[in-house]
Amino acid sequence: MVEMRMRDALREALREELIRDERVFLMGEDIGAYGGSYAVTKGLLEEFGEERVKDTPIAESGMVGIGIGAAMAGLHPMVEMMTINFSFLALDQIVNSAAKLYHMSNGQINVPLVIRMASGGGSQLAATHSHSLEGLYAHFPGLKVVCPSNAADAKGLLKRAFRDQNTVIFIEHTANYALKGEVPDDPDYLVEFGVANILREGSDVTLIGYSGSVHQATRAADMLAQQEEISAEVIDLRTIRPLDMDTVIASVKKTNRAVIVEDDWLFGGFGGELSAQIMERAFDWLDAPVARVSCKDVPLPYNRNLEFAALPSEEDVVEAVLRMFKE
Amino acid sequence: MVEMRMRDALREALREELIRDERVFLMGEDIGAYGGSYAVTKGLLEEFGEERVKDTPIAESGMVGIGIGAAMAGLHPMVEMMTINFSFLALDQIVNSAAKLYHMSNGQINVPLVIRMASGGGSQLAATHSHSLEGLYAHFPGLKVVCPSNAADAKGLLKRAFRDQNTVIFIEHTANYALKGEVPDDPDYLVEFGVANILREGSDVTLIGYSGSVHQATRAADMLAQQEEISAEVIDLRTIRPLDMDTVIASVKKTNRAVIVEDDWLFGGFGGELSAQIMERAFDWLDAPVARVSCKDVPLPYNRNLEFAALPSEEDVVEAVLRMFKE
Amino acid sequence: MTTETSQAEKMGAEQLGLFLYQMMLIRRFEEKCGELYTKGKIRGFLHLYTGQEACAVGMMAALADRDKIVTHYRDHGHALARGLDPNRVMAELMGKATGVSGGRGGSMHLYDVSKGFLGGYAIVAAHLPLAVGLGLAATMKKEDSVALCVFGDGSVGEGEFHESLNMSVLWKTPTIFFCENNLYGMGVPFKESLSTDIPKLAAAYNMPTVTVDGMDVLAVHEAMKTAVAHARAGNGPYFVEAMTYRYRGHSMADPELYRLKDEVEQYRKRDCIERLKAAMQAAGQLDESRFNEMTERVEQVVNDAIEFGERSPQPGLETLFDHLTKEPANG
Amino acid sequence: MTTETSQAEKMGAEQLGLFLYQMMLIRRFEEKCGELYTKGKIRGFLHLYTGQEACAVGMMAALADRDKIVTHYRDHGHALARGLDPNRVMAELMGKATGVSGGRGGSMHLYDVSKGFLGGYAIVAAHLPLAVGLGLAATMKKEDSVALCVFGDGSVGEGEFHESLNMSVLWKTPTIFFCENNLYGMGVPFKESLSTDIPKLAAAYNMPTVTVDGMDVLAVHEAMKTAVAHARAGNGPYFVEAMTYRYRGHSMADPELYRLKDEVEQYRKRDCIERLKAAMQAAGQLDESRFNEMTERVEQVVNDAIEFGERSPQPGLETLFDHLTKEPANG
Ligand SMILES: Cc1ncc(C[n+]2csc(CCOP(=O)(O)OP(=O)(O)O)c2C)c(N)n1
Ligand SMILES: Cc1ncc(C[n+]2csc(CCOP(=O)(O)OP(=O)(O)O)c2C)c(N)n1
Ligand SMILES: [Mg+2]
Ligand SMILES: [Mg+2]
Repeated sequence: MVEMRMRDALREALREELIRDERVFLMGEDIGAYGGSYAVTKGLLEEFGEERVKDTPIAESGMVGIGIGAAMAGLHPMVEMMTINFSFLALDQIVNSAAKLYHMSNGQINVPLVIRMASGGGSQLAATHSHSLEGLYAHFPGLKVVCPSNAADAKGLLKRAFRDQNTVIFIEHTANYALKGEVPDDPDYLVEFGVANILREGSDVTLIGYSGSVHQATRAADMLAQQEEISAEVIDLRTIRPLDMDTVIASVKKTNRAVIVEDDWLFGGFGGELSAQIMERAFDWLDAPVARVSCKDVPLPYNRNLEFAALPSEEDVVEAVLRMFKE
Repeated sequence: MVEMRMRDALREALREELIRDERVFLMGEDIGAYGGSYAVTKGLLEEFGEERVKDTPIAESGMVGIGIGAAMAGLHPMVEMMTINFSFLALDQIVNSAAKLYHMSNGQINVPLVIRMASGGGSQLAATHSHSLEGLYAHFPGLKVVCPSNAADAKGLLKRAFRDQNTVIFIEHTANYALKGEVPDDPDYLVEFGVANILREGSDVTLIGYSGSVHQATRAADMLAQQEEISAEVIDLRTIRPLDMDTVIASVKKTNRAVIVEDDWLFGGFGGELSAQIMERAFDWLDAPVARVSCKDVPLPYNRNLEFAALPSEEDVVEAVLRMFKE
Repeated sequence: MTTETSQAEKMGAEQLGLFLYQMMLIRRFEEKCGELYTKGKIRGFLHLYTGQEACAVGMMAALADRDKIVTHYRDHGHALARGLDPNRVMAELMGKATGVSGGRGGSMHLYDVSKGFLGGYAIVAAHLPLAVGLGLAATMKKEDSVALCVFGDGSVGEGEFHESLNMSVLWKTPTIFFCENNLYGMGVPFKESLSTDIPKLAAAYNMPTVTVDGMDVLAVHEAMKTAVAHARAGNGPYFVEAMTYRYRGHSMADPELYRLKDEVEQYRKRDCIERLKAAMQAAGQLDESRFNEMTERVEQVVNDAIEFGERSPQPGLETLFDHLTKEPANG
Repeated sequence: MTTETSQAEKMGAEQLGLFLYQMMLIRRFEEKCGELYTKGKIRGFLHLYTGQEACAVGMMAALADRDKIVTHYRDHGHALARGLDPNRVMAELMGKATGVSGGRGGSMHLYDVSKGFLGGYAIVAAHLPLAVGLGLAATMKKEDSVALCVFGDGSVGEGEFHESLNMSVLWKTPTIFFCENNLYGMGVPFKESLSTDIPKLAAAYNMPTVTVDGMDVLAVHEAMKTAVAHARAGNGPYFVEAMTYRYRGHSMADPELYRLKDEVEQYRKRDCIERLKAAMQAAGQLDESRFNEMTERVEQVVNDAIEFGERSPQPGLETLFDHLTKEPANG
């Protein structure tokens, strides 16, 4: 175990995979000399050279398409999308090529590709640069969508992504990059996909989060315990496709209440899927309708007060929980 | 009232709007000499000339961006995306420019733009050409998303779209193009956004659909009435952003049961939003969990049997309803 | 025709016969597909290749088995010229389990990895970056294979054309961009969808570029040999524009309002099959009987393919969820 | 410098003084922004324009009030040169209600429709098609206004560059593509991200193209006058590449690992302000006292802007949902 930031844990995972498997190489905008816009790839160019750490032009669709082609030919590329905001430009390649080739080719062609992207608001980057779109990617069959909340998971899940034979969308919340945590240094340390993590046990309500929102959920659980004597169970989904609903349902059948916390917009967001599945599978156990705490329905403004008013906070979560107990 | 196919009703709407408002013009791939790949724009080039009916190169992102620019300058363009499958390539322009400019510019710049796209499976076009992504667009604040199920609505809603001062995503299910219906010829005939349509009254269960899925819902209602003596209320949402939840909730409070029918994939789809909102607003009225009948979780295969097995059918809807009554 | 005749002599009856046979096979195969479509045995979108046969036959003959190919949805000709089993191609068009894509892909999505045929792509220009990636992988794996990417004139308008050519030259990938310029993207003449000439644009990326008569199989073959040699030798990508023409509409749904029957007739006069046939006869390399043999063989192969397709089973409903993702994870 | 001197004489002290003043204003404004960022008064992404002032000042002077402008996120210089109120620009950077975008846009998203300044765009190359659309609208509305689109060398790699140039030439839109080539896209030298020269590529679309010294305000202005005249006369788009350099990192977050301080020093020797100053002095158009006046005025304007920004109120939380969509529908 070594203490490090999530950013460094991700770099460690990339280093170990580059060493372990010669088919692995990295492509992206400014991942080389610049060191990566969030410094995740810093030093890797120097260590592994231009062949395996490639700076690309600013061309998201082409870059992902090239990654797909290289994967079809038996390599295992990692494409860094810099941020999820730019991934709209590559969405056709991701959805129509990467996600579907295995099915359309009747199992002849698979696309082992890792696409990393930074996500989330809260840094006053304004409306075009603050998206959380985990749920958008989770909608497409053929993809896997990973969204770690801490350094150890980030390392284990990213290493696991390079063991997968399919395209993995790996989403990193910018607010998590600097978070420190104990990280296993065992090069074989992997975190399996589709296994949610119960961060804390509780009996009165289940708080469900992923990526950044896990932290609002955890802080809300603290506040509920201290101020309201409400015992909240906190679940970190870790991957949303595959999705570990069994763990969620088991928890809700115990607590009889659930609140979903996510940074993305509420309307048409992934929280709706979680809420609907909980109702479908635990209807008779619910003492109150499942609640959703998400981003307000506006593009995120630059102004700090407005941005924070739009983003879901631990206070919003506490409020949602208290509302459940009032009703 | 004149009887015509939805395709012709859409053409009539475009004709009337081109005549009514000189700011309106049409752009798209093969909308001119070719007549539009679904023949919606047939004859309009001849009638209105190249200035107002523009064939574009195959360049979805650029074409939508040009439409946005022209709209910013005070025109009211219609961009035909040919099919929703190609709209991934224009998604950045739609989400980051069209949907956000009004908010980011603090109300200085609005984007009056209509983007039409054909959607839906069932024609054996295989995985890349059979998307239903209404819900994807509905997720983004700043957009309006319209999805008519019949000729009269198609005309009234499309004409209404040209009265809007914002970007309207207008989605046409290919299976609806040939459907005939009585269409008002009054040039001022408009259908308001955010007003769902109760297609038939019922007392035992509420079936909710939009675009193509309205028809599976209606056929299911017939089967339920004839074979099971179950009285189903059928709601056509008509627009999903804005969404008329009040009509849905009022119906569910009457029937105590709801089934959502959509052509899109279930996981992370718009049905989850509807299901969650029904629980949030009608929890105590629900006799059973809200059910969702959607496309199976696979890219749509070319083979007819497989494609139809994947798509939601009226039988699936009936089954879902009967399951509710059994439980 | 004299140049063709002299070239024909150089090349030898053997290979020329194969070219002629392949072009005839594709022609007949496509004509039958058209009929099967009107009978409802083939469905979805169907884009026929008749008129362009010289492109597919000339290009594929210049490739080695280890080379990789991606093409667009108008892909029957490329598949057959690459040597995919006509039976399994026809079965795919009929959506049968024995099809090259198990009935999942249909006409626009033919795959046969055993032949390095990595697919027909139905999103215009989406396969261009894939071909750059395939080339990049060949270089990184120190293989001397090349990646061929076939697309149409209309595809040049897409942003991915630009992104792909740029990165291909930057990274010197062994990629051959083969543009089948049949003058139209659906109904729009390419001159109305592109502000310049395709080779002029391609050359601006500092890529060697050539334009050939795409209705002359020998000219196409020569150009492709040069392109392949260039790429295989590690000199980076190469661009070939082949001027050709499709006899049928864009797809079976095309009302063809945008062009005159007369134009079609003009191009039929330059038909690739007739020209090679004439050249071979002039060079004394093709007598009546040999030609009749070929015709019969073609008829036989196409009829067998149809029969195979008809006889083949539908994929079972239990296979619906097959091949969604490849499991398990390794290591 | 002699050419500059002679040009300077032609032009007259009046206009030259304005150029010098505007460049000094932008320089000082940006330096202060850098300080305010380290103090946490400006947040988010901040891309400074120092070094490139000659581009903004030279280009904007060639436009008329009725012309439209879209630019990228490195937009302070363009905003100030176009005549946006420095107070309201600074207030925007501080996220205040009085900002040009009401505090919603921040540094990367400045808008002032009253000045035809239709925004800074933070998605690389996304505003290129918008500029084609603005030009198209001008033609359709029979206005003789032009649309200016400013972007960087790195943006040339995006597919929308290709789609926009092509359609702009096809439809002869009065659009001026102004590429500020500061040699880097973030940390990547443009020679490593583009397989060719920018003007060579632009010219391949059959668009008139010129490259100028982007650190010489007079050269930029001359080129822009030609470009604007060309577009306004209905001859279609025009492409200007201005060779320039940014003194600061890409953004405030840039560790600048990719370039040597020495390189920066080399370019500072060709500083646009110093050069114009010298040229005017040589031409006897600028004496010490006038220069000092300017310096003081600049100091005053920038300090006022900061004070205005500081004094201005935050947007109220009740405004969060304002301007989501524009209602009601008309007619
Ligand atoms: C991204 C995208 N846009 C539009 C279409 C619809 N479409 C299919 S083929 C085609 C024309 C392509 O023309 P070209 O590239 O010249 O190939 P050809 O059909 O002439 O062989 C169009 C517009 C598509 N499939 N993908
Ligand atoms: C589509 C997209 N991809 C990536 C980015 C991240 N990014 C912001 S600026 C930039 C470099 C742009 O360089 P250039 O166009 O030369 O402009 P400069 O910053 O040099 O003025 C990049 C990669 C982005 N904003 N948008
Ligand atoms: Mg073509
Ligand atoms: Mg630059």
